[in-house]
Amino acid sequence: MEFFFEVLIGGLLAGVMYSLVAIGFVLIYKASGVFNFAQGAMVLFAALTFVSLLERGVPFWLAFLITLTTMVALALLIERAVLRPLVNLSPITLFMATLGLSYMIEGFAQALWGAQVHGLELGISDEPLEVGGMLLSQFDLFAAGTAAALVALLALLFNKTRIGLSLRAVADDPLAALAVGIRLQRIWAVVWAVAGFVGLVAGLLWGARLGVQFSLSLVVLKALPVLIIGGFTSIGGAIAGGLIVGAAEKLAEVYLGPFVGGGIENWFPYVLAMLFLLVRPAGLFGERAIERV
Amino acid sequence: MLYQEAGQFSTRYADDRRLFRLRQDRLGLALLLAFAFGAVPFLGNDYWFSAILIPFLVLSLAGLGLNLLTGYAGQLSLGSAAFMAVGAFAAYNFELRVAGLPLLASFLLGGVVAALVALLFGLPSLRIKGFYLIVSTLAAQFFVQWALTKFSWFSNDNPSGVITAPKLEILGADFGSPAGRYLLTLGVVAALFWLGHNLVRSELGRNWMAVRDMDTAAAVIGIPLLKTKLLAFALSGFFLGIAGALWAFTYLGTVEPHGFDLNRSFQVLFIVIIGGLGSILGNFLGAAFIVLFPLLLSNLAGLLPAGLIDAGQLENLQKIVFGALIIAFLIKEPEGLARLWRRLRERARLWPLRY
Amino acid sequence: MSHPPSSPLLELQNISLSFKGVKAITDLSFAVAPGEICALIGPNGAGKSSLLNIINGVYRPQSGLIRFDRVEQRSMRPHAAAELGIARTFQNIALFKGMSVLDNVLTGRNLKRRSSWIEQALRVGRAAGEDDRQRAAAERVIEFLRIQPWRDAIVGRLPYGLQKRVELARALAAEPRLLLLDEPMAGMNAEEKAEMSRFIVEVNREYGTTVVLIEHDIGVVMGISDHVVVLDYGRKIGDGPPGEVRRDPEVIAAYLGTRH
Amino acid sequence: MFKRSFVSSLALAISLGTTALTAHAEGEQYFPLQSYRVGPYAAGGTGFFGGFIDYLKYVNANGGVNGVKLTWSECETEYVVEKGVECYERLKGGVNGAPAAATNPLSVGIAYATLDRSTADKLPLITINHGRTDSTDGSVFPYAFPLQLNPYSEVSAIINYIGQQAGGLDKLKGQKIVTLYHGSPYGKETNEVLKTLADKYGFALSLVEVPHPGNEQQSQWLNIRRDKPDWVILRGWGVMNPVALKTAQKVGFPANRIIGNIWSNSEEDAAPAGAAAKGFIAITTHPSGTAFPVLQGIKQEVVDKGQGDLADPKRFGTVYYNLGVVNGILNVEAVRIAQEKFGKQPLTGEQVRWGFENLKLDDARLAALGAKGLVQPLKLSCSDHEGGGAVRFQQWDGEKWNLISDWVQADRALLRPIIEASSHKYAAEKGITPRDCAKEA
Repeated sequence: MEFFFEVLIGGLLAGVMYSLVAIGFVLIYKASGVFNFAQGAMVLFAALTFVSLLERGVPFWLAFLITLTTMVALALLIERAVLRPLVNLSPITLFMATLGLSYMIEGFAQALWGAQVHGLELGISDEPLEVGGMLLSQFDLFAAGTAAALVALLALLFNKTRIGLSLRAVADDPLAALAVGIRLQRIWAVVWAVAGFVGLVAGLLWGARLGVQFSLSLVVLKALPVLIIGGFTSIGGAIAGGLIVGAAEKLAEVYLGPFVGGGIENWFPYVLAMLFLLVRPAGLFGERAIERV
Repeated sequence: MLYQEAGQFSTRYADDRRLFRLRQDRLGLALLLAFAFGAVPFLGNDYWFSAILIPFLVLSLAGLGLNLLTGYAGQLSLGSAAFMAVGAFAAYNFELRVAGLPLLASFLLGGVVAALVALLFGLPSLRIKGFYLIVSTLAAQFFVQWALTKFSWFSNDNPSGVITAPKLEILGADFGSPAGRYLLTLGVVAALFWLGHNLVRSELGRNWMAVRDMDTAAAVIGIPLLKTKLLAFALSGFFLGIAGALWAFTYLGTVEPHGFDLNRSFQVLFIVIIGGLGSILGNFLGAAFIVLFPLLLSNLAGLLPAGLIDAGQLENLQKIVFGALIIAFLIKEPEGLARLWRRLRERARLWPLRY
Repeated sequence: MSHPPSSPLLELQNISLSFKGVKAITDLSFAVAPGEICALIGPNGAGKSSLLNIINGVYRPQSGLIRFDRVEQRSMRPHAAAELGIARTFQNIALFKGMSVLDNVLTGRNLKRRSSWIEQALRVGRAAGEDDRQRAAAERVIEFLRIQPWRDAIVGRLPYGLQKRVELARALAAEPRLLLLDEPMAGMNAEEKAEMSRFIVEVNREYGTTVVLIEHDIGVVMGISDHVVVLDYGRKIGDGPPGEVRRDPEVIAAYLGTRH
Repeated sequence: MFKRSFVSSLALAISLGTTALTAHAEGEQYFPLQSYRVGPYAAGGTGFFGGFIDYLKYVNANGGVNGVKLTWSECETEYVVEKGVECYERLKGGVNGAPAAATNPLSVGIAYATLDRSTADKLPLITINHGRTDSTDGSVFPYAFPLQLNPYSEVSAIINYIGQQAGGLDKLKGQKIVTLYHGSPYGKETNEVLKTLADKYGFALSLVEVPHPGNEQQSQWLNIRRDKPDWVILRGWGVMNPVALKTAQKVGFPANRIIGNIWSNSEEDAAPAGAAAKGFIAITTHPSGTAFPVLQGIKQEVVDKGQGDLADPKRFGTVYYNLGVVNGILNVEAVRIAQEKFGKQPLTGEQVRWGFENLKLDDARLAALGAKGLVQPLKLSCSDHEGGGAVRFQQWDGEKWNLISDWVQADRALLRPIIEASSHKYAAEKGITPRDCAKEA
């Protein structure tokens, strides 16, 4: 039983890491109505830029600032050069455009910083903590704390500020929002910038966890089922989805894996997401639209 | 007056049903086929067959497979490579385990098995719409790769999980040489494109497009959504499966499950986007682009003084250009190269007049 | 100009429909006789489109009965409705925008198809002869609605008025017994309206097709319909020949907005 | 317009491209390099091909091989099989009359896909430290050379080392060994041999798969912690390695009880794990370090003159770089040996193949090359295309690798029948009649 809880908690903490990436997707989906596949590439780019600066002797805080500025600039550029010309096209077209975008960013990141593997130390020790006979990872707890802080920050931003109210209006009905004088473009810009920031935070935590290298951009594949389960439009959903996916895949690997030979973590979240969809086609927290004809 | 259309009236509906309505187009196709079958085998060299023509043909076929599903029936799929893998491994196992099975029959059966697998992963499409469907196709992508790696039976217990092509022999004729592999590929691909062309112009093809353009209206006029969508998945899987078998047998000669990873799915998707969604010709154009563009770039760089740009940067550059092109096409020309081609042809039809 | 004596082709009994607790239609009943042109009128949001959606199965009502050709059901299914011979057009044109006019019309005939897709793909068996018959039937409709010049044009690029006509052609291609038209003349000028009215009346006379249409232009409604049903806030407030309905005080009130 | 200009420039570029790589004189020996410098495995590719190219430059700086200069050109594969095939087909004919000596793709997938082609084109296919295990049997695979160490020898040597640590192979009985492997054909390749060894020596083996790419291993390591094994053999690839080390730390499993295999042994595998990697043990056939005379030579005559291939000079002397150097030494030595038989001139692939098959590097020769301790003594033959089968063990101290053992030999006699069974099965499938090696000797 102790082992079961250890797996469960390990899974939940891993799930927080998925949520962290998923939040970036939710933000952009809310603002621009697109599943931004390039978010993974942005995470890679952020981590790579940050670690390359550190290795060139730039102090931590300055590297963070420079990277943040770069990410915001990149996000604004994407919003203006790619998404704005594609506005009003089908979600599938938008999605395919972000696939192209992800190729561009990956190519650019590697052209700029090279393809080496970097280690990234955030100064958080990862000696396991023993709590009630169970091992807990300090790093994962730190990551969970960061995610919580991030969510609180975003909640403040979106619930208490004018920008947040406008954003909610835009997400509900862009045309109506436009009609009441909300400046869509500014909202988009702000959200993309915030998404760039979230990408940086996710990039640092994931980079510290895996090492900074090309496969960071693959975290997007873990975030997708999280979003499907949690719904594309809800930050709370992204958190819940992450926890569900993290816990479920770990438990499945440990308790189901032996029957089929293990290694099922790659497809299990997708099958899980599919089952969820069959029951709730708009995700756990998503709203189902009424079809009007 | 190359494209003299005057005087070519369709007097029977059957005329309109032909592969091409205009005499010039038909003649052009006949010449092209005669050239491809009759002349190319003598003109090409190993490099052209093995590194350009065969992958070009196979990828065109894969593009067609995805285009049926995404371009015509409007169901986005990121699992193309999985269905290719199923086709390749199924064909291999039929060839291996059924003694005396003709090569073409194993291709066909490989396609059928891929169609069944695609059908299975298409089932959620009845309930899950639009963008959400990529979950199902990604599930196919990861599950198939896992299963093929996990159960070594699929690769005849080869410790490396690699399958190797059998002897390429049809009715006693050996197609093992590069030119032979080219001819075999060309034959299969040409036949399947004929089939694909018929399909999209048939009732089923119209139903696919109807479902793509507006599925509620399609249901209202009595198009059975269930059957239409599932047939799109199955037939797409069939074409992709045979493409996968060709990839393994006539192109590489050997393949491991990893060769059909998510990147391959993206590649096929890019072929369809660049070539043109909902276009038959577009698959050839897109595949030609995907095969030739990197070569063009690396050869152009070869012309520059050595050391100016290294191979790695070139690849990065290629990735950037590729991504930019995808976006540019989606913004400027969502109908892809096929549309550019049509414009060119329309000009040719007017030539030498301007209007 | 009175109700034909035979039993109704379509009958709705005590239909109620709500979305997330908001009532769209309340306890509504009416009947459509075979061969008549029946108009549904009422202010925006009165539930007219929802009613059409119930008749051909896009929406399923929470309660009530639908009787079509003497078969009684609690609700329809779109596909089943099409098979029973119910065809329709939509308020915001629901054509297949990426396809040609001819292909759009041909999709309307998909239920008349007997050969299998395999026969069609391989071009064997019944496929070829059937292709010709389908095409001939589609051409008849195209000719009837005078859209021959645009036969091969992509629908999405046609002007609005033409698209409305193509949509009607697609519905007619199915050779329906009941034709549901949702604002077929919306956004048209007087000339186009007159032409469209003529088409509707001709379809009705020549093929005996029963028509239920939604229209805002009272002049048109009074001119072509045999029977008018008036809705307001999801309730029926008038039902009868156009002359009678026009004089109904409650209808006048609803239209003039004096009720509140 | 776009279309037309595109097509014409394409035709132009392709016709030029095959001939216009770089101007080389005749009388040179050519190496086609299917390199990979971008993509997920770029770290390995840049190191390996950097070392390889620097060694070729070093040989040229010293007059080439008996006066025959070496030349090469690169073709980026991105570790993708079909790109590797395209590169193979493009480069196999040599350039400007300089014939190709051998291909060195450093990719199992590309090696498999070009195996038949290599045989048909009579061009040696060098798969140093990897490749098809059964291609060790040169009687069936005349053109394939899994030099130094094939996958079976690799695990055998690891088990022998574990035996040494336990105080003898008989002490393996009752030990628990977990193999954590990458969920790919590469990762699974040695599972059967491990089972054979477990049966023979009586240790308890459990095989745990990590799905590709391996950036989540929580559940696998929780299982391992529950099992409390004596050793974990890490058969990783790319990102899976640092994540394994980090996760091991997370569950409190000691790094010095983890032994990395030949693709888990580089700085790029250990360094990203930071402190978690301290104490991690890995095998190597090519120790890192710059003290070897040959590396000093390269430094003086290539790197210090600003002609080194590495973008990041700090990587000089790292594991992948040194593997490239070792690979260069073996290729060049094969050419040298073949020249003794066929004359001091550029050789065809078929002639170089003879050189590989008769490759013999003893301590004296290694010392002369300045590579003693960097390369193990090798002797290849018609029937043995591997030649070595020994590895050294190194330990990561948080900064760099330190050697902790001398050469540990694999039990090649034990493996030979398994290899032959497999190669004969392949020969039967393909209709190949094995050469009679007794006659060649």
